[in-house]
Amino acid sequence: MNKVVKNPALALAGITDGMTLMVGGFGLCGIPENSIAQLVQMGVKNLTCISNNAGVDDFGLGLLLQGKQVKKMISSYVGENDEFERQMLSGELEVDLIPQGSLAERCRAGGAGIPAFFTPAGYGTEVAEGKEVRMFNGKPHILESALTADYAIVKAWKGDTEGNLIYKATARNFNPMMAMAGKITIAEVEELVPAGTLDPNQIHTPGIFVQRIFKGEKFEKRIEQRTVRPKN
Amino acid sequence: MNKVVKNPALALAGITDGMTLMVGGFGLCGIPENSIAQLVQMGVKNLTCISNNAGVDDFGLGLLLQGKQVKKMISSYVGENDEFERQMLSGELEVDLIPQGSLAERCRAGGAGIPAFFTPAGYGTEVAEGKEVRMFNGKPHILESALTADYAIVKAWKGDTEGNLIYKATARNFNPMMAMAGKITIAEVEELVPAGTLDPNQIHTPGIFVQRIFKGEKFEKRIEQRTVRPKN
Amino acid sequence: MALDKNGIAKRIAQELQDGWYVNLGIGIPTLVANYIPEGIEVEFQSENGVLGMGPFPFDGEEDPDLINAGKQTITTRDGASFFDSATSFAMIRGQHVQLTVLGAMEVSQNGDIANWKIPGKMVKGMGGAMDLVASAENIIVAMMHSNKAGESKILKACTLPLTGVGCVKKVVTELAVMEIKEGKFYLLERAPGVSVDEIIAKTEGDLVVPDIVPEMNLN
Amino acid sequence: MALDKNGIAKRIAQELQDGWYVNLGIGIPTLVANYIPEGIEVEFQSENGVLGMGPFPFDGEEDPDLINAGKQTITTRDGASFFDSATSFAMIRGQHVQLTVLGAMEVSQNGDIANWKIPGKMVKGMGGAMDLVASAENIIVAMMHSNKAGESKILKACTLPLTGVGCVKKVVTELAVMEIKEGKFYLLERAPGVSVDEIIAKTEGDLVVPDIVPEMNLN
Repeated sequence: MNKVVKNPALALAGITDGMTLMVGGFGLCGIPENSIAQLVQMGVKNLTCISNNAGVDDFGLGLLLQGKQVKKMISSYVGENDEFERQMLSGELEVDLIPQGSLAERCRAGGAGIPAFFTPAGYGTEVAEGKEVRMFNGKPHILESALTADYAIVKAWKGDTEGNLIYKATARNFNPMMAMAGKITIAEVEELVPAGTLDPNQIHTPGIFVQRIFKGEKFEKRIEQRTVRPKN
Repeated sequence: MNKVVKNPALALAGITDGMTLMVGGFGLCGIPENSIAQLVQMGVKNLTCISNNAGVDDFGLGLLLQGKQVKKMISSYVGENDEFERQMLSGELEVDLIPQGSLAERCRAGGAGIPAFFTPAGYGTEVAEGKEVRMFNGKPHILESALTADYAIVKAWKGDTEGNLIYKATARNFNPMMAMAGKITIAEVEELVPAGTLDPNQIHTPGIFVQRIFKGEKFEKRIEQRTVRPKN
Repeated sequence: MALDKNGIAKRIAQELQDGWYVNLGIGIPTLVANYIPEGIEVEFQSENGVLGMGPFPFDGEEDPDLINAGKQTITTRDGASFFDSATSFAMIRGQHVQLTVLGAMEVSQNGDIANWKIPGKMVKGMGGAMDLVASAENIIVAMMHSNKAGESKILKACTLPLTGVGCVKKVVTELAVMEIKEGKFYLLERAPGVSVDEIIAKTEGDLVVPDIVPEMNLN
Repeated sequence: MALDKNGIAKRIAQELQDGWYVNLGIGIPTLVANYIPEGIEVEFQSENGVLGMGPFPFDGEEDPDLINAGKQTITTRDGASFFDSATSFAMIRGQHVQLTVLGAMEVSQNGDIANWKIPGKMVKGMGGAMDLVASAENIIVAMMHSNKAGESKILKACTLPLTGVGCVKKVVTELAVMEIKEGKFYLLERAPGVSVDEIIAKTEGDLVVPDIVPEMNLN
């Protein structure tokens, strides 16, 4: 079941104006860089992007914001992106801010066929407005619904020809749940190996969740907050 | 944060009559054999056991049934155990049969602080009796609640002193979710290694979910349905 | 002549499409894996936590840690993966599995299925069947047309406790291939040498019979 | 004298108990990791998917794939593990993390906290804060007693959009340690050299002051 495509253009074929995309990553960590560059090149507009962050002004999803390709962002934290904040405060950009854990769980729910679940997060805040509240174990919870996307675009460390994926360190973050929740899921990987190479015990995302896979040409992997201690 | 205990007796200390236990495994695959033997020896009674299966008559949880130690079983499939069926049909044993996917998800929910979720499984059947029904995407779903346990007892292949676990093949099954859902989680492992030995990318159950860990003395690993093809 | 279990499996295997992920239930469905048509590739999922099942192991090479949902020892193919039960049912509930094949005690003309319990007599539990039938878009039931007493199991309404409601799309028995739609069974094919009259006689549910009912082609 | 940020972190570190899993928010809370009392062992969780965080990397050894929730490059200790965001918040929501330390713009006497939004001015998003405060049994807020304009941030009621309701149990500022219970702030300790009068003056919320308010011991 070979799912390999040659390049980002073939991988992202079918994405058109107005679609909903999930994009993996946390800040600039574990983002599908090559696919984002391709989205910029394709010039698709009016996208709804579900992604924990919005990148920085000149990298990650920030590039789509710069090009005014995004109609709506669904995120938990956008603090590192001035252009985002500007577009949001001016009303150019629709923004749905969601608690990070609810965002992760809503993506997983979307992939797992769970249409809704109760969580305590956000009770008593703006996030709960219009949502059903119910007590469990003496504590109020709100009902949150599943999220899905026309396309999910994720970044993995290693992948095989069947679409099995392994992530590295904290570059895993939202990628596995988003891979589950895309109607079509596209994976870009640093290393692409034949099926049978990866240990079946150690697959993070089973290939069933991935429809297309390609080897990214180049990964810049920018660091947002370089923090170090001096070598003695 | 050393969580190692020397033997099953120390690992299971604190389990008393009337408690609710989760026990990992699927059939006889991936079951905590040494802990079950210890429960038999302890003679604790009136247990509520949450486990996908009930073992066979003379192995796995079947041993607890034989000793009449179990008041109630919460399972999805009990087909391979005659004593179970006898006790259930005679009314000696309370049984709550749950769709396997709902059982798995309810354990995960218990561990993840999700008190309830909607699923389509069981709608229109006995399982849905008394449960809230709601339509999502034009399809009826029922509300299922989280499961937790006083103690969860799981079996892993490798574990480290911090309680990180790695499972082998399909012996993983319910163990990871049950590890999440126990107020106290006990892991028995085939191989116990120092912290730092296992690759942090490849941990199936992070140590935060495990309170006590011990190396099982002996694993019989009975096969329920030995199916083979002849060597040519 | 009525098909045997392998014949039923062989006919169902013709429904497989290239690139599909497939879940096979215990019993006849398991046999489907032996008849994958040439030129297509499918992956088998088992709900206890494996994708990419291969054939049974060679004698002496069984691994007790590697079984399918029927608790049978199995092997894996290149590209296989293991996962926990919650993830496994995420695949099923989330409709990532394209075809589910399972057995049944009864099927009704509105697509209800009963296959887990005979009150007071047999209670094995539903296992993963309720999740599978509630979620799968494409369910084929593999079953015998009648029970041992000769009573039809292809019914107007199920008499046993249900596993799922309005979910079965297709039924393959030793006698016939039937589609379920608009509250009726539609006879699509008959087993080689089996008469339409025999199928009508053994079907309690409403059966729509076209003028020409082709024989299954099992070659 | 009022504490600096490190002083606040040092005082909070005294609350750590052996064997705890701890989540530290961005800002002052991050500094708590530098002051773990001798003889106790704690593990730090970061909600982007790591357990067992170590110190910052040596210059030149940063790994862009290894960051904390503040997007800072980090290292891991022996026994660390990585996991996805859903599992990470399963740990948090499921109350497997024993202590959460986070910053705040405002805290009220019934335990409400606001730390994610200033309408029309600043909208960074709540990140994981709403999940953390809604779930943690044990939340300590690390914050300054007043804002830059000199107005108290220890209030009868929050004026900014809330992050969570009735969840904060303890507040440590540059001036004081306060417990929140029964709808009031209880003054437990004052910073070395800081007068009770100054704390009273800078606290807008109802403050219960005992006869003797010990100084923090930061040695």
